[in-house]
Order: sequence, then structure tokens, then C-alpha cells
Amino acid sequence: MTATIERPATTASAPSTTTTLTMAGAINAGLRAAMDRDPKVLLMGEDIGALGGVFRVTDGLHKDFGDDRVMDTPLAESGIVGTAIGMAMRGYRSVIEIQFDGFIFPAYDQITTQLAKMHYRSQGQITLPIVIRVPFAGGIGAVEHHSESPEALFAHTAGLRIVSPATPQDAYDLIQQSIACPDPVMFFEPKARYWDKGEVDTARVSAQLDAADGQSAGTAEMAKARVAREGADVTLVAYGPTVRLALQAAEVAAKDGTDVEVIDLRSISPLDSGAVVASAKRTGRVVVVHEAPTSFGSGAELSARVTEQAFFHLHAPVLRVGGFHTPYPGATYEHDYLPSLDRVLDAVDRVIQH
Amino acid sequence: MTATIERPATTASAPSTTTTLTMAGAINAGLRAAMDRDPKVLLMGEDIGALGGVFRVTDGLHKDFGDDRVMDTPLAESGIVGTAIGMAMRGYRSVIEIQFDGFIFPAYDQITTQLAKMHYRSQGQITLPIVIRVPFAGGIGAVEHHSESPEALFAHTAGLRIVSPATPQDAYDLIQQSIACPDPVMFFEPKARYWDKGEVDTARVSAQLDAADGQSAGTAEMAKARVAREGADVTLVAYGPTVRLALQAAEVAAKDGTDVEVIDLRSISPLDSGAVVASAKRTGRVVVVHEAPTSFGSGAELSARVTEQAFFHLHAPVLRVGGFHTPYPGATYEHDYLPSLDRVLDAVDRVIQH
Amino acid sequence: MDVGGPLSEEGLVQLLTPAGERIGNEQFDPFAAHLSAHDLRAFWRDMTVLRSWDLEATSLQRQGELGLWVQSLGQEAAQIGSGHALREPDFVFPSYREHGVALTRDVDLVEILRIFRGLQHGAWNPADHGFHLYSLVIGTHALHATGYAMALDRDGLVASGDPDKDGAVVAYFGDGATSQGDVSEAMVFAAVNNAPVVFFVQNNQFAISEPATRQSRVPIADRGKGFGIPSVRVDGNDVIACHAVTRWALEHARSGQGPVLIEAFTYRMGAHTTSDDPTRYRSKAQDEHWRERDPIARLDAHLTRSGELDEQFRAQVAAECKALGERTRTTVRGWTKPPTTTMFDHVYALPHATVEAERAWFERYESSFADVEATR
Amino acid sequence: MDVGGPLSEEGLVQLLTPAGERIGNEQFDPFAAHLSAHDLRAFWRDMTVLRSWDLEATSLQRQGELGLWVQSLGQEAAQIGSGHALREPDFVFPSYREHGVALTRDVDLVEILRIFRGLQHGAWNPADHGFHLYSLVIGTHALHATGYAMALDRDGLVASGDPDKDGAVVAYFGDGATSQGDVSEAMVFAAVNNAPVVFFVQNNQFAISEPATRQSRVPIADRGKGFGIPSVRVDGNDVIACHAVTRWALEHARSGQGPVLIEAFTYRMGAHTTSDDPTRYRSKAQDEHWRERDPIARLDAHLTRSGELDEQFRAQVAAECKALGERTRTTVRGWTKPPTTTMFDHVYALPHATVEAERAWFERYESSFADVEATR
Ligand SMILES: Cc1ncc(C[n+]2csc(CCOP(=O)(O)OP(=O)(O)O)c2C)c(N)n1
Ligand SMILES: Cc1ncc(C[n+]2csc(CCOP(=O)(O)OP(=O)(O)O)c2C)c(N)n1
Ligand SMILES: [Mg+2]
Ligand SMILES: [Mg+2]
Repeated sequence: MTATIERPATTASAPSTTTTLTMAGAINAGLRAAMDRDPKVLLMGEDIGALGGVFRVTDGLHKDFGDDRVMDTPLAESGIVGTAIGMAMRGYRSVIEIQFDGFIFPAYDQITTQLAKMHYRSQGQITLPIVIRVPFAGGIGAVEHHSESPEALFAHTAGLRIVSPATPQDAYDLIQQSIACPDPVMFFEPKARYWDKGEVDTARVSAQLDAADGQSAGTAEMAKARVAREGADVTLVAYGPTVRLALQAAEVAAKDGTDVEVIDLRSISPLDSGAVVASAKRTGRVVVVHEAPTSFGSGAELSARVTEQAFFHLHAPVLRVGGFHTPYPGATYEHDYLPSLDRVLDAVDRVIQH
Repeated sequence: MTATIERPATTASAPSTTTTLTMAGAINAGLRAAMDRDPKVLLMGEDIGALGGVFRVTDGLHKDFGDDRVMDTPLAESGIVGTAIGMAMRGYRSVIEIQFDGFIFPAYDQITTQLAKMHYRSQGQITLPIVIRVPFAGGIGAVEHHSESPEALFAHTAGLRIVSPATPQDAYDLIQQSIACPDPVMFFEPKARYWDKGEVDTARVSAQLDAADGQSAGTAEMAKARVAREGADVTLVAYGPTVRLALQAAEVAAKDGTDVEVIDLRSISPLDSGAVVASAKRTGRVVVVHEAPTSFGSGAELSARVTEQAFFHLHAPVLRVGGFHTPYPGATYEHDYLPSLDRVLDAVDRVIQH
Repeated sequence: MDVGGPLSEEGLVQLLTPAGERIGNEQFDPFAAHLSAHDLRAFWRDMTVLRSWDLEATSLQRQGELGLWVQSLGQEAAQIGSGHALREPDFVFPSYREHGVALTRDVDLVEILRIFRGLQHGAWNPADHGFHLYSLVIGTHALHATGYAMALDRDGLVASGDPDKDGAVVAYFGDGATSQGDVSEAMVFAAVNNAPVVFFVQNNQFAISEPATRQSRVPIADRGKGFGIPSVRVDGNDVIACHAVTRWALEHARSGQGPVLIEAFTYRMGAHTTSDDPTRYRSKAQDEHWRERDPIARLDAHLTRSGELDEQFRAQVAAECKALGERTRTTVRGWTKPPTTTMFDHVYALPHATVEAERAWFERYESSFADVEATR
Repeated sequence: MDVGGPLSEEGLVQLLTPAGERIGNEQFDPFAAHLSAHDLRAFWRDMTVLRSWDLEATSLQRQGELGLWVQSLGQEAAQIGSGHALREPDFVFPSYREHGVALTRDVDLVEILRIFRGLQHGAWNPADHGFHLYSLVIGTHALHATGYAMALDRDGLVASGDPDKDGAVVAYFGDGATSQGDVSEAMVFAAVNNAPVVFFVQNNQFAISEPATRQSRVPIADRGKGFGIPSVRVDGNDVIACHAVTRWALEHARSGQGPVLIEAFTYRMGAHTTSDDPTRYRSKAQDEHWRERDPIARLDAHLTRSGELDEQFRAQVAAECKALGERTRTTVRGWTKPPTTTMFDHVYALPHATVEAERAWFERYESSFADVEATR
């Protein structure tokens, strides 16, 4: 099994289905496609209607789909997730927008004790295909509670799937695969990347999801890491906001003669540790970089798994670069707090010199 | 610095301050001592008054301290933590009882966005010396939501301290040190161990906390792991409910000629990885065992740190034994789900044979 | 006790006095008018069967066959009366004590005990019965009920023009639950969406050991009004009143008039659960006072007075109770644990690598013992 | 819009008409009787200074000196009126828009901007001002306020016999916040503990883009009644009424009569924050309608009509505004970032090994660059 996701080249004669989109635009287009595909898909959240969301990710959807499918909810996150659960029991697939990372916690109980467990508690009789979109991570100079990376706080809980796109293409594909998935999915959107542009082929995921086994195929693909850059010396693992950073670091390191492989995890639960282990077995050196605090973060799980599965291939311990064990500091500090190009390169150096 | 906690032998002539207590009894006695020491200490929770708590940990305290110091609260965990925060701003030190592990999540927002961060947000002007007691972990044949181990879900958040006693002595000491500590402390009580008995010396912690630097000394000691059994071949790390299991495993392994060192972490945040690293450097082999699901659990962080800090001393990867990535199953399954003596011994074997 | 507080008996709708006398009520009589003697006997039968089975379950717990048991003792009228107001398109979100409502929704009572024997967390298919799984995290399901009601509305099953098609939702919870933020949020969502949901609070005066005065200083029914939800207080030990009030509320909801809150004022005659010891927090006198207001006795008195309850019917129901008791004992004792690996089933609807890897590891690990045993 | 809904103007306590005419109110006149012309001019001055400073902060944000700005535009009467009802022993728990209340609590307005420049999360010592930090997670602080009030009571500072010693707490939050479970739980705890807390809801008709009809279908003030908390609706653009009603509520609370809910019905004249674009969700006509009901203009009309506001006073306040504007600009532009390692300070009150290890690593890491630079 390969860790890369194959994108068959669209045949030259077909009309082009490739377009340039920002990540926000790609999610918007993906939501629209999902709503067109399935009338049971609803959007729920605070200010997602007329305003189009504080990041404008749902821009235009209220106008086109109306109050019934794009619902401005009361200001209560637990209420949003809880009512979405009830609606899912009648077949509705709600895509919830949590306004900012730091405001997901009022819904934590509904997410971890209810949403995550209902399928299990009902011996599979109830499925809750709910997607929770969370603009997350920092770098935009925001005030408190608007720059956090809480993904590890959900990954420990069985029953949830967790993904995070790093490119417009993945944003477009993953949002639709998440909506089609019968399991609840937490969809972490790197808000600092919302305005990054990229090519998006809109045909492939449509074809996949329109096929008979679309749900399964989409869900399986969602769970796979992507090799964003091949390399032989060091494996650099990232997801969401740090993928671009990792690629930059790889460029710089290349100038110093270090050939860095960059893996974009895409999925945190399940964690595609297999893809990382395979790479680690070749490079012998792994660095993982995320914005969340290092301590008890996703990097810890990755480090533990890679060490368990590739121990004798490793030339050095898996190193972690991430936020510190402090609350997210004031915006003037965020570029010291967040993993930077220098800190990533420093870790790459250390893993080589260990 | 040593990882063990020295307990100076009480001089022979002094009247004995040692008594035999269950863990529940030790916590009860510790709460009473703390309430006697400081009139600002209050107990808050559901059914902790006349009933004495569903586990009777607060038995008799309402009778002796009255409504004002032992408060039966409305049935709302967020409300309990939130009001305790307000009271702490006027100098009250609330010790909150959450009835069961699975019911802490309604308070998750107050704990992680408010309680944990207030000291930081106020540049140290506000301290919130609140203790949240959580009977946790399984093994008692309970229904859903009554057997969970959510400690890792709190350890990722800066601003909280997290401890878990494994013996009546530690329960007695740690609860008082936690109450004296100026930081918020999550106090995880292994409910299946409530009725285990042990010797408790009540004098040492009193002397410590009555001293001028009592808060600092107590807080520093709270953060230290304890070598529960010395050994040379394998380091077995546990905390709370699994310490007894680890000691049993060590006994059995000894018969097979394997000399297992058992470390009782006691503290999850901070994690006394230094103590484990020191041991790992001697044994070269580490197994960590906790009831929480392995994936994204405390063992992951421990594994990552030990590997980072003792890489060239390790003969094998750090192995983890814990719960599975499923909701806590029905009680008839719990002994398959939970780490068992066999599973711990299996891991000890594997770490030796790796 | 505060006058006018949550333990006051003021303003309760009552159609049957404690002595079993039928009294009139302008607003709610029309919702009880359809009840024949046959119907009332059926209520009596259900309440009687429920209680006898409940005691059976308690004794199974005492014998160690169940890990825990949660009695509905004393709340039979609230549950059976309201449950029988439900129709097929309706849907119920219970807490964990609504065995009586389960009975009215054709859930096999015996199956409920699977949960308390630790075999599984849910023991019936909610869709088959219009009766959701029990919810143990207090208050959470009030939101699910509201969402379900919003979906009924979206599906055109409210005020559809065909009353037989119309449905509504009932969320059952206790006096203690009203303090949880989720319950208030459910009322917010229900009100602004005009959702066809009935919040049915069984105020049994206690949340474990805490009297309802720890949750509110006014009657629980008042809570609804603050959200713009009409509310009723009903005598929860009066099965006819509980039935009529619930019928009214359901029609209100089904016909598109939105949510309703019902407070059924009753008494938890037993312990909170078999783990509880109520002698620590309430008096014998209090228990005695309420034993005299037993909801079954009340209907019994009414039917006896009107000559509608003959010995033959009593005997028939007694036999039914006995048979159910026997079936309960035999079935429960006969349950064996399914294969251990079922604990890995249904964590996700589609395969998840972590679960699959752990399941595979576990199977290898288990079979390594089998190997050892085989070679012995 | 629903008649009687949360946007209705029924039942508002008003002491000053939009035209600036003083009208009588039996219940609340006694709580405004002490106000001299001098006091009213002080209100006018505070409102005027607040608004001018608020616009200054907006322009600093536009210039890139602040990351974000949250205006209080239009809510000056609600904030200044209620703030001046507070006394020294009282304590305030604001949301994030209560700059006017901060002013009445002697917080230096300029210091508030540290937060919005991203220097720190809190910018004053709450204990010094009886004014807590801003809370950004909606509704959370309603519980802190309730707990603080419970503690005041415990400390003997409620109904103590010496009214000067007695204190109460005010929690400020918005119409949107009323939907959060925490706010309802705060009312539960406040009611059952009879805590001296005033919930002051500024219903500015919007939670960002959502009209208050998404949060309630009845007036927000009704919410309190469901919890047994007396409630008042007040015209939030009437500074005298806001003052009087708050004074009444505080005396109620301080004298041991328990919590009160005040809904001040007002209008957010500006955007939600500088990141917001209200043209997407509300009309110019609506803005225009409310511009005509400007709270400052109302008091201005009243004072002008009664000849209490002379040109000299106006000029003096204008100069004050100008000076504050200048100080604001200079101070904000002069702020420099403290040493980076301060980001590791105050995570814990006592050393925590993880933080200490990370701080030490960071210092070594930073100084490695200094070494590199030094060797250049
Ligand atoms: C969130 C949560 N907190 C605490 C508990 C523990 N608990 C179980 S039942 C109960 C009391 C519930 O009282 P009430 O709502 O009145 O229902 P009753 O049991 O009286 O039917 C409590 C505190 C829980 N199940 N969930
Ligand atoms: C728990 C939470 N959810 C969402 C947000 C994002 N948010 C910030 S302000 C706001 C609207 C608040 O409206 P309201 O309570 O009426 O106060 P106003 O801003 O109008 O003063 C929202 C949704 C938040 N800060 N906290
Ligand atoms: Mg109850
Ligand atoms: Mg508002």
C-alpha cells in the first residue's frame, strides 16, 4: 500500500475541470458540491448565513440554498452539536462551523460523550454523519482564543475522525469525503492558509463519491497521508498550517545538501503512521512539526508509533517542533511561539547530528 | 536530584502518627486536615453533603463543617467549576468533586479556557487554587461513562497540574499538597483502589505544609515520581490504578528472573520524565501501562520524551499497554479491555526480546 | 421549604384525587374524555406489571446478576400516563429511568437489563420503537430531542394537514437535569425553531440525595416561560392527568404550535439506584407520606370505587407479572458474554486503522493463549 | 418581527424620552432622584469622552496599530449609566465591549488597548478596580460573577447592617450570550444561593450578524423569571433609566434579596468589530433609525433644554477628548514588545518542569542566534 494518493491525469480531450482557488474558496466550492449532491446536507453555525461566516467560507450559500439548509443558530456550541445529532437521527448530514478553535470547548461534552459514542452505544444502529469544521491554528495576529490547535484533544477519543487539509485541492476533496463519510469528522481548517491559492481538480472527487462505493473509497482516502515532497535524508512530518512551512524548510535544507522528505499527514485520526514508518525506514530520521503545544500533542503519538515500528531503522529519536506549554500568547509573541523556519531547520540539523 | 520521595523515619520516641487507612479514608482524612488548616477551603459537588458523596469520600465532613463549607451544588459541572473560579477570586479554595470521570466534560470549557488560563491572562495577578477531584478509571463493573480515564485530555492544556495517587499515603499527602498549591490541580482518584488499605503517616505532610515554604515544597514534591520498586532489567511505569498491577507484574517477572523497576509517576502534569529517563538509562527498556486508551494517551508523551532523552541507552522502543481505541465497553468486557497482568507481562517480554 | 418553591404542590393539574376521585378540569378534561374503563384498566395493568418487574430487577441486582439497577418505583403514573399519549410517528428521548415509557413503546422490558448486566450500552433499536437509547450524561439528550423535532418539522411531519402523519418528540429528564446548560440550550433551540418537542420533567423531588430546592427556587415548570415555552405542572402520581396533559402538549407540538414543558410532580419511592442509600438524606416519615400517595393505589381506588377492577382481571395481571418475572430471571441468567472481540465492533461505521490494528493485535494475543492451551 | 419578541420595545423602563424629556416612573424615580445637573453633565462627559476615544481606537486599528477593535458605539448610555450605579465594594465581570463601564471603574482606557495590540490578554489588575478582565469565551464569566457574589455573601458583605460595606456583582453580557448554557447555569446557581449578582444584558439586537430573534422568541428579560430571578427591561439608550434601574437592582442584591436580571434594550451602532461588515446583514435604514435615537444626543437634548450644558463645558470636554486622543495615539505607538521569554511567565504560580524546560531551551535557542550575530 502506498502512502501517496494517486491523481490520475485527466484525459487531454476532456473539458478542463481544473481551476485556481483559495483554500477558503475550495471549501466553499466543496460545500456547494456536497449540498448539490445530497439534499440532506445542511450547514449550521453562528453567522454562516447572510454574513457568510466570519471567514466568508460559506459565502453565497445562504443566498442559494436558503434558511432551511444554511442555518444561523443560537450562540451555543453545545446546542449546535446536540441538535445536529438529533437531526442526524432523521438522516440529515449537518456540517457545523465552529467560529474559532477556542470556542469549541462548550461543545466538548456533546462531541466526546455523545457524537463520538452513539454508533458504538447503538451497536451500529445509529450513524451520525456530522462534520465539524473548525478554523484553527494561529499566525493571523488575532486576540485570545482565536489561534489554538486543539486537535490532539479530540484524537484520543474513539469514534471521531480528524482531518486537516493543507492545500486547496485537499480542502476541496476532504470536505466532500468528510461529508459523505458515515462517521463524525472533525475538519480542522488552517485559517492562516485560507487565502493561499492552488490548482483544484474538481472532477476526481465527484467521480469517486458518485460511484457506488463512494463512501468507502472516500473515507479510506481521507485517512491517507500524502508525500508532499520526496527526499532521502530526513522525514519531516506536518499537517494543516505547517505543511507549507515544512516545504519551505525542505527547500532551504536542500541548499545545504540535505534531502528532506515532507509528509503531509492530512489525517490525525486515524493517524497514517504507516506512511511515516515507511519513510522513516528509508531516512532513519524523523522530525514532526505542528502548531499545537508539543507536550501531549499529536507529535507524541507519532513519535511513539514510529519508534515502536521502526526502532532499529532510526539513527536518532523522533524530534518534535511545536507550540510551547503555555496558553497561546498575545499576538505580538506568536511568531516566537509558533514553529518557525529556523526552528524546523534547527530540528532537522539536530536529528542529523544526534 | 532523586526521583524518590524521602520519608524521614519518625523518631522512635514521638507518639505514632501512622495509621492504617483505605485510600478513600485517606482522602477523607486529608480533606479534613486541609479544612482544619485553612478556613477558606470549601468542598463543592453533587451529593457530597448528607450523602457523603457516591463513594463516601466526603463522609462526615458535612456534619462537622456544615452547609457553608460542604456545598451540595446544582447538577451542573460547568456551573460548579465556574462559580468556584469566582469564589477563588475572593480567596476561597474550592475542592470540587466530579461524581464520575465521564461527567467532567460539561465542565471542560470552564477548566481549559478559564481555570487553566486565568493566571496567565492576568499576568499572575489572579491565582485560582482550585482542586478538581475526579474518581476515575475502571474495574468496578460500572455502567457507561463511569470507568473512563480522561487525564490525557487535560494534560495537553497548560496551566493545569494533574496528579493521581496510587496508595493511601500518597492520597493523603497529595490531596493536601494539591489544596495548598496555588495552581489549579486535577486530582484523579483511582476508584477501584478506594478500598485498598495502607499505612499512612499523617505527620510529615502536615509539617511540610505548616512550614513557611509549605506551598512551594508541597508543589515541588507533588510533581515527583516515586520508585515503587527498584529493579535493573526493565522499567515499568504506571500511575493511579495501574501501580498495583505493575507491582504484581514485577513480582511475577521476578520469578522468571526478570528484575523489574516500577515507577509510580504520581504526576501527569508536570510529567516527571526525568525520573523515567534516569531509570531507562540504567535498564534500557521501558514499558508504560495506563488504563486510558493507548492512542494519544499519556504513554505517548512519555515514550516520546524518554526516546528523545535516552535514545542511545534504549535497547528497544518504549512499549505501551493501555486501553483500546474504543469507547469503554460494557462491564462484562472490561477485564479484556483493561491492561491485565498477562498483557503487562507480555509487554515486558516483548521489550526484552525486541 | 420555600412556599412556591420547586417542592410546592400548588398549581398542579389533577384529574384524580389521592383518594381516587375523578375531578373536573376545564382545560384538560377534553384530553382525558376518550379514556374508557378498558383504557384505565390497561394503565393499571401496565403500572402493576412495571412495578413488579422493577422489583424483580432489583432482586436480580441483589443476587449479583446485574451490576446496577435504576428503579422507576413511584413514577409509574408519570411514565405510563404520558407514554400512552404517544403515537406511532412520535419519538421519545428518555433518560435512564423511563422503563415505563419503554413499556408503552413496546420495548421488551427484559432486554433493558442487558445494559445493567454490562453486556452493551444500548439494548434496542431506537428506530423500531420511536424510543431512543437511555442517556446517562445528564441533560445531553434534551438537545438530541430538539434536533430530532426540528428534523420532523423539516420532513413535513408537523401540521401536515394529515394529523395521523404528524409527529412530535418527548424528552424525559429529571428535576436535577434542569440545571444542566444543555437543557437550557435545548429550550433556546426549541423555542426559536418552534420545534415540536415536549420537555417532560419528572420532578421526583431528588437528584440522588439533593432535594429539588438545590436546583431551583421556583417551580420547575416556570423554567419554560423564561424561554417562551408554555408550561404545565401536573400531579405526577395521577395517571389520568399525566396522560391528558401530555396529550394536550403533543397535539400542541404536532399541530405546529411549538414546544411545551410539563413538570410532573412525583416522588422517587425507591433509592436513586441500587448503589444508593436514601436513609442518609431523607426521613422515614417523608417516605411514608408518599407511600400513602402511591400512584398505583390511586388508580386502583378509582377503578375499585367504580367497580371496574374485578378479581379476575387482577388475577390475570398477577399471572402476567409472575410470568414476566420468570422470563426475566431465566433470560438474564441465560445471557452469556459474546466473543470478546465484539468490543471492537461499531466504533466506526467504516474501518479505522487504529481500531483494526488493535483488533488484529488482540486476536493474535488471545490466540497465543489458545495455542498455549492447545499444546498443554 | 414577532410582536412581544426580543426586538419589541414593549415594557421598557424609560425616564428620558428620545426627545430628551424627563418622564416619571413610580418605581424607579426614587433611584434617579439623587442625580443633580452636575451628575448628568458628568454622564454626558463620560459618554462623550468614551465615544471620541472609541473612534480614536478604531482609527488606530485602521492604521495597523491594533490588531482588532471592538467598539462600544451606541451603548454608551447602558454602560455609563449602569457603571455609575456601582460603588467601591461592588465588582464587575465584563464581556469585551464594556469600555464605558471600565471608564467608570477608573481603568485607564488607553491601557485597554494593550489587549488589542496583542501585548497581553489582560491589561489591568481586577482587584484594583473591582473590574475583572474581559472575557472572550461568551458567557463563561456569568458563572465567575455568580461565584464571586456567593463569596461576597460568605464574607459578610451582603446585608451586613452597614450599607456602606455591602457589595454586589454585575455581570455584563450580550443578547447572544443568553443562549449559552453557562449563562443559564449562572442563573440557576445565583437563584438557589440567593447570590447578590445583577445580570446586565445589553441587548444590542445583534450577536455579530444574527438578530436577537435567533436567541429567543420572547424578550430577553423574561429569561430571569424562569429561574425565579426578578427582571426589568430598560431603555438602554436612556442613561438615566439605566442608572436608576441598576441602582435599584444593586440595592436589591446588596440588601440580601438576591439576583436580578436587567435587559437594556439598545443598538450596536457600529460594526461588531473592525473585522465585521454589517452591510451584509442589516440595512442603512435600520442604522439610520437608530442613529436618530443616539443615547448621547438624548441626554444632550435634555441638558440643552434645561440649560445645563453650556458652551464652556462643551469646550472643556472637547479638549479632554482631544488630549485623550493624543495620549492614546502616542502611548499605543510607543508600546514595544517586552522580552520574548515573558511569554513563559505566569503559566503557573509555582515552577512547572515542562514550562521551565521549554523556557530554558528557548533561551539557549535564542542566544544561539545572538552568538551568530555577535560573531558576524
Ligand atoms: C453530567 C452528569 N453529571 C452527573 C451525573 C451523575 N448522576 C447520575 S443521576 C444524577 C441525579 C439526576 O437527578 P434527576 O435529574 O433529578 O433525575 P432522577 O435520577 O431523579 O430521575 C446524577 C447527579 C451524570 N449522570 N451526568
Ligand atoms: C463560546 C463562543 N462562541 C463564539 C464566539 C464568537 N463570538 C464573539 S462575539 C459573538 C457575538 C456575541 O453577541 P452578544 O452576546 O450579543 O454580544 P455583543 O457582541 O453583541 O456585545 C460571537 C459569536 C465566542 N467569542 N465565544
Ligand atoms: Mg430527580
Ligand atoms: Mg449583542
